Amino acid sequence: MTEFFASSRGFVVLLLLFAIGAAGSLLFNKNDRQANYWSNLFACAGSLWGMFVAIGALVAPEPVAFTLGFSPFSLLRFSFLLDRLAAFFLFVISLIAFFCSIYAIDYVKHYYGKYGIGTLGFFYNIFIAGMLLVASAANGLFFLVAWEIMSVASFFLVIHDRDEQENIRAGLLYLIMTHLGTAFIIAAFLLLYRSTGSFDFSAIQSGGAAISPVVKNAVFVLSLIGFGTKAGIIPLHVWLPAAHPAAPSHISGLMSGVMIKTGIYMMIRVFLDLLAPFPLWWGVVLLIAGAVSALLGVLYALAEHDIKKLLAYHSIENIGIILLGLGSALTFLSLQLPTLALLGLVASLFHTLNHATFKSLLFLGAGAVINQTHTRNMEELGGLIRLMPQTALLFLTGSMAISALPPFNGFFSEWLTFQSLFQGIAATDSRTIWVFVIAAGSLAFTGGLALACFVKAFGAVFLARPRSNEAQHAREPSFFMLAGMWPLAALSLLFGIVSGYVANILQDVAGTLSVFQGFPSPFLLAETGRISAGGFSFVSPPVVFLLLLIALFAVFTAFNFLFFKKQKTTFGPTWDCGADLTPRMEITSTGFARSIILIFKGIMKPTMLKSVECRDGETRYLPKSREIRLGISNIYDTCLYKPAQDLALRFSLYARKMQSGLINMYILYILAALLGALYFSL
Amino acid sequence: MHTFFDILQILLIPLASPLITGVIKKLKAKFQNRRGASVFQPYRDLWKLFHKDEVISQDASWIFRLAPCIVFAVTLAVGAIIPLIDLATFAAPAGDLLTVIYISAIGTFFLALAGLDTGSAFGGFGSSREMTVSALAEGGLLFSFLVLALVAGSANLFSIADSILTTGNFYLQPIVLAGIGFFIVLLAENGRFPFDNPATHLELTMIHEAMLLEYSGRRLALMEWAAANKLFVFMTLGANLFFPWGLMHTFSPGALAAAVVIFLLKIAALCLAIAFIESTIAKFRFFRLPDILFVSFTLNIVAIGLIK
Amino acid sequence: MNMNLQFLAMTIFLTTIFFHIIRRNSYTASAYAVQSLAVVLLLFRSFLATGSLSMLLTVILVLAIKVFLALHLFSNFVKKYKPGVSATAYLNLPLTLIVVAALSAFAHSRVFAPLAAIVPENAALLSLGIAGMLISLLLMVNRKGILSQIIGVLSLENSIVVFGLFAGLEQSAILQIGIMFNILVWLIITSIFSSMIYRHFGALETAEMTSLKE
Amino acid sequence: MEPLLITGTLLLAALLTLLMKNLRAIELISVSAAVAVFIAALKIALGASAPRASNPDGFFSIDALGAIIALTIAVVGLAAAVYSVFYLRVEMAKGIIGFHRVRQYFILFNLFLLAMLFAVMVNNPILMWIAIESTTLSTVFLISFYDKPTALEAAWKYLIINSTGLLLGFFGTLLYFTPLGEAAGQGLTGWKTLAAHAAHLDPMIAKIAFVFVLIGYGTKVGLAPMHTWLPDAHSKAPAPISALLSGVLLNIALYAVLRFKLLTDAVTGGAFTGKLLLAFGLFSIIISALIMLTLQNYKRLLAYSSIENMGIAALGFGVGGAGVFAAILHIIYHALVKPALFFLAGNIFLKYSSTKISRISGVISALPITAVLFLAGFLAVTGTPPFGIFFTKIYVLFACMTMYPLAGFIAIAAFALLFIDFLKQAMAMIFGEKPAEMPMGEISPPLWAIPLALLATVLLLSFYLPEFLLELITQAVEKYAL
Repeated sequence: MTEFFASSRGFVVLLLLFAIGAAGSLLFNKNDRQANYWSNLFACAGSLWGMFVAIGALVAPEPVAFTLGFSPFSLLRFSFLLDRLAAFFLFVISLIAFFCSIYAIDYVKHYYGKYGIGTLGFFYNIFIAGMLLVASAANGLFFLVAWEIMSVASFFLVIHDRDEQENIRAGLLYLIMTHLGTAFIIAAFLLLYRSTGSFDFSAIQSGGAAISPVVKNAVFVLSLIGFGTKAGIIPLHVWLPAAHPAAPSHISGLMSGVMIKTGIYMMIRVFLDLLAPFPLWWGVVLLIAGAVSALLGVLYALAEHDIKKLLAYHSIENIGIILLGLGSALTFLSLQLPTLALLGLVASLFHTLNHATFKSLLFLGAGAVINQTHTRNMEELGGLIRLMPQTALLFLTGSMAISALPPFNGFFSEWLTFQSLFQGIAATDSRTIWVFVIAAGSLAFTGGLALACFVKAFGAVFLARPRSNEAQHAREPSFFMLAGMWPLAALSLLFGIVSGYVANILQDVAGTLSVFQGFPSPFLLAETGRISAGGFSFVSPPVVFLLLLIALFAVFTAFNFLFFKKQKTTFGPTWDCGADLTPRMEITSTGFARSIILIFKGIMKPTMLKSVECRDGETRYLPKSREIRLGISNIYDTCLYKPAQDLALRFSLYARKMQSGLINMYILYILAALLGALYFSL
Repeated sequence: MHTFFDILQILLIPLASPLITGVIKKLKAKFQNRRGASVFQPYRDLWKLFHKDEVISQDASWIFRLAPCIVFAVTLAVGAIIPLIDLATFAAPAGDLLTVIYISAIGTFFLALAGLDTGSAFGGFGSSREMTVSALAEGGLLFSFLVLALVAGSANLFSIADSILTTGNFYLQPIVLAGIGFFIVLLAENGRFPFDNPATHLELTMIHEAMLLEYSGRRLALMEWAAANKLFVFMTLGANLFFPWGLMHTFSPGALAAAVVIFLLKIAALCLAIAFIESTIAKFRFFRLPDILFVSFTLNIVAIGLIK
Repeated sequence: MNMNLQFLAMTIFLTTIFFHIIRRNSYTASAYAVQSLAVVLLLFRSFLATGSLSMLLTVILVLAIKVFLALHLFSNFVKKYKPGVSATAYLNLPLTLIVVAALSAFAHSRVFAPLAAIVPENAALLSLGIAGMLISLLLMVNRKGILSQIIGVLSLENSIVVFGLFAGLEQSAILQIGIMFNILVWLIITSIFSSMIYRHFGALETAEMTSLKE
Repeated sequence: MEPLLITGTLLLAALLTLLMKNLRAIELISVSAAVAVFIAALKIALGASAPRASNPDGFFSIDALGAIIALTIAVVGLAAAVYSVFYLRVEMAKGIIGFHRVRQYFILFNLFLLAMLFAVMVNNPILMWIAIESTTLSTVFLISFYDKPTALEAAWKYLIINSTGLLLGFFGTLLYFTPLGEAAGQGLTGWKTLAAHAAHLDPMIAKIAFVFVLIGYGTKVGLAPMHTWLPDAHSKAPAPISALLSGVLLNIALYAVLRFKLLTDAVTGGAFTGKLLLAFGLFSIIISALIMLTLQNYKRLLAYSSIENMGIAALGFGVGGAGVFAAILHIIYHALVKPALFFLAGNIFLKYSSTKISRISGVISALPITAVLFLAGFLAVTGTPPFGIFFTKIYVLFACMTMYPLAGFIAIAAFALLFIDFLKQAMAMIFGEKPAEMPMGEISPPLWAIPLALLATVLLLSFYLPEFLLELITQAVEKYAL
């Protein structure tokens, strides 16, 4: 059975499902309801099928490779390779897409009559199919096609809510950045082609030895920038906090949960699979990029009061964490430590899976909130835990998972990442140890700051009293939205408890990469359900889970049912120091993060804008209102992108002067071109 | 017998923790030339609170009501997986340094959420400050353990203790540096001077107490008790990881007696140190706290440099 | 080397330079007529050499179009739009002459040496033809009036014809006639355009038409 | 046979139009002529792909590339004829033009088509030159069609610059006749004869000749820095004429350059001509990429995009090898996409009566189908998958990369910048709020159906090339790739 799914026919069915979903939804463009059900049901079916394909490829003894159709271009071959790495990413994409599609059935209803659901469904299906193609393509050109399809489809999804000028700007920025990234990727693949004479991954891999070190390094830098743009490495991240909030929430969930991971996937594919062996500094660069992205990502998240932007910045942070694992894997490989490299790679893969689950959960939860309250500004939310109890619980689960609190899955992948960094400190020499120390330090602070950030996010959105009229009238979202979120929350817990087994599977996934071939079978990452990092450390997820469960159960039972049952509990107002307590007295999300921002003001360059309006214009003793705006100056724009843009504009204006409007000038160009060409070419 | 003792050991934390706070208070009083309350006063306070009626804010949600249980349970869970007296308990396999740090973070998380839940301005500020301090303390905490783990070649706390016992002398300098780093974090995480004043309810200074401001009755008792537990857990970690002498390897009544005595002595020394610090220095301005925490982090990094 | 040939070639070349020097448009028109006449005579020479009737037809056509029609059109033009017709240039006369000299030197440089070697006995004339082309181009660059531009194009064409004649590259009569037909249409179109431009801009200067600047 | 048919049909159509007094009859004549031409061109293309290639010594002789270009002319000509009918109807309804202008338009339109097809089909270089010059002469009044000062200015520049350029090209053409000696003056010398004598060409003369041809015809191709007439002319002409100018006329001039390139390569080897084409191609790409960033007029945007695409084709032919294959395909795709875009721009112009980007916003509300198609066209022309231009660009790039890596990198950067330019401008037009008083909805179905058909054709051709077309391309590649 599994052979059928993981075969060319199975894959064609997969693509057909999405194609039918896309085409049908376009056909039903006139009828929002039909378009919605058609597109999302086919997306669900496709994703489900995709999971089977992925599982089929995972259990297949050999990588499944096949080629479809033909093309007029000799270099473009629609060849697919479903090795375990690809299968793993297929699985992650399908898994998240499945739940996002369920969620979408009810979520997109609020667009009825406002924007075409048909186009949304069309691009949605294309987008998912594009991601699946990216993960399974085995030819550089074909990959680029899939990559662009994915990017362009997601661009149209980002600008779906097109009446907001801000969304259009976000979409513009997104497509510009992603296209610049693609340009770098194209350059990288062209260089590879130049050296190996083929766009086929297998040919590049086998011709890898012929690539000169200079070209290899160039390819590394180019593809790091290219894929890093998609993944959202700082400072290439600028599109991410703009685009994710602009998109409909199930799209944000997919983009943040899985699309940015395709960048990670391609880094693994290109660096580890195609280009190995490589020099030490590659890994070091990745580690530093990861450390910077993780720490800065979470700091920017703290400064944010737009709930979706906050989540978007956390994606940058988590990409940083994934890169820490990947970077240590590369470093270890260069240092001839394959066992440790495997550990690092498994850590990054595991965090990829985990981040996909809880980040999509969080985005879907945020979508439910925004859907009810029509605002993304956390300063206007609050108190939703009573109005939307299920959503609150789900969001809390996601928050705990992303803050790496045990027993949720985020903890165990961060644990593995930490272990690989610890191993780097313990097992490598003085050339690299400090990189690992910096990385581990960054990860440690990241963990603490993420915790603070989600206390802020959850507190500002769900706790205390509602701060706006909209927030007072929120209701629990409808059935399908909850049905999309609950399983994700359950998976966050489940992947945590069974992380030993998951890590074992991932070890198989990572171990089949060619770089790990030829080494004696490394240690088991997991036995009897626990994960271990060599002799250095291990943790037993079920034990942790049980420990926490038993402790909580014991305390809860003792507290509520065994002792002190006589005491009365009365409900009263919160202590208000004698004044009427209003929601305005609650701490705001800006206020919550203010101290951390000020502590890190050297990095974050905050801008504070105070304005005081006085009752009495002259004496200024009685302020009527005070307003403080805390902003973070965007140093990437001011120091990197703005100068680049200005430079381009300046050159453009120079070039435009050429078109002076004067015909004499134009004929002079002809004369000059003629004489110049004659002079220089003869 | 052994298993029974192990379970007893887990109960040691909640049972003894009020005593520790009592001892510290007593010592502080002595330093301040006061007589001070009895060392058992915290037990009486808890008893009293547990029998009081309770007022809960109308704005509070289940987070507020459940948080005391969670916070308390977390301290119990952490207490169960750290080396107390015996190095060979059944919980030893779970005692990974990251697990300990992140499980105790659950407590911080819910404590801070509970502070936000009632909508009081004090609670919010308390949570904000608490999260700031604990976020910055995490690096120091993790790295001080890491120093030991590198020395020991294992991240398991029991193995660390065991290994430091035998090889610690070779790495005295890094261990001492890491110990100082850890001690700073201990003060920060438990809201002691110079980070927080556990004895006042002053708007400008309080961190931990601000979060508990809306609690009363038995939930307040549980929270206070959990705080005491946490302090005890941290002191135990400091005492048993950085100075692991006296821990029991194999069970025998004699060894047990010796281990308990040495353990109590170490705890007493730590109490003395805390009381001394709290009596001699003033609480720092909030924005100077990061400096101290970064000192802790830096000390640990220096210690790593010394190991390699 | 034939004296007649030399004389005619020099006439053509000198008229090309003359375009740069004169400031009165009526002279420009006449100078073009003189230049074209020299071309006609050159063609007539080759008719005498070959004796083909179609060649004679070409000669007549060229005479009719380039000399009579063009002269007629241009003098009308000058008369009609007198105030609008400009003969000013961007470079002053000495500078213009220096550039003309430089272009002539370039036409005689080693770059064009292979072209001069096509018919070695006519080498000097061929170089002269090339110089004529370049100088005609310069006329279009330098002069502000659109009449000068039209003359520049036509003079460029004349130079090419001359070069072709000297290089032995004259095409069969049918092609010549085709080319002449093109030039006829071109002349008519430009004169229509000139009047349209005058109607819209009130002047016949290139500097007036600079609104398309992107 | 078919070339004669084409010539006859178009001449007849122009004459009949001159005589007609009825608007519908004029429209019918032009459209049916375009259909007939299309069928004939298709037959040529089908025939040329078969082993019996057309007679290389006849008056008309069409090689594989010529057949491809003739077919694109016929396709775009047909599309433009149909579009013109509906476009001019709207303009007449608005009272911008009257019957006489429409008649004049269709006469010139047919003559323009005739000149273009004649240039591709005729066997003699001088006649080809005459035909290409005739394309200038027949379109100059179409560019000044609206009789406004700016249109006049554009037409004048078009006329003078192209005439100058083509005269230089003519001079270059003449030089290729040097090895024929006396024979040059007899009869109509075919390309085959020239090629046969090319071996006796002095290499230095060949080089000079090619420079003249490249500069001369390059002016008509729109290679920078001789491109200056192009944005003016394209932005002022009526949309269907811009479509023809941009989509096919430029290709014809490029085709001329290529034919001379073959002759030159026979004595100098491919490197000389290749480098020149590469340099001018690359310069065109860079210039258009830079200028498009700050443009304020969407028709000029499309015009500069044509300069860029011609640059890509020149780059492809310049680097040779796989680049030639890509360049030929690129010409085909561009010949279909760019007219579609100009038609869509025409729709926008009809609705908004302005070509300033700053005056256009909310096209997606005002003209939903046009807006979507414009976005698709933008993606197609900037080389975004799944449209074929992506592959042709990649092919050109990789051919470039294997020979001149630096040029390849520059081209990649320029392409990225171009995409950004185009995206920025397209987004500004398509989104935002539409003017309040503007009615919603498309003007008439054919106005969007034609570009839709063209874009659909491109998409189809991106993944499936019909047998005959593939065969033609293969033959052309064999001939033009060194």
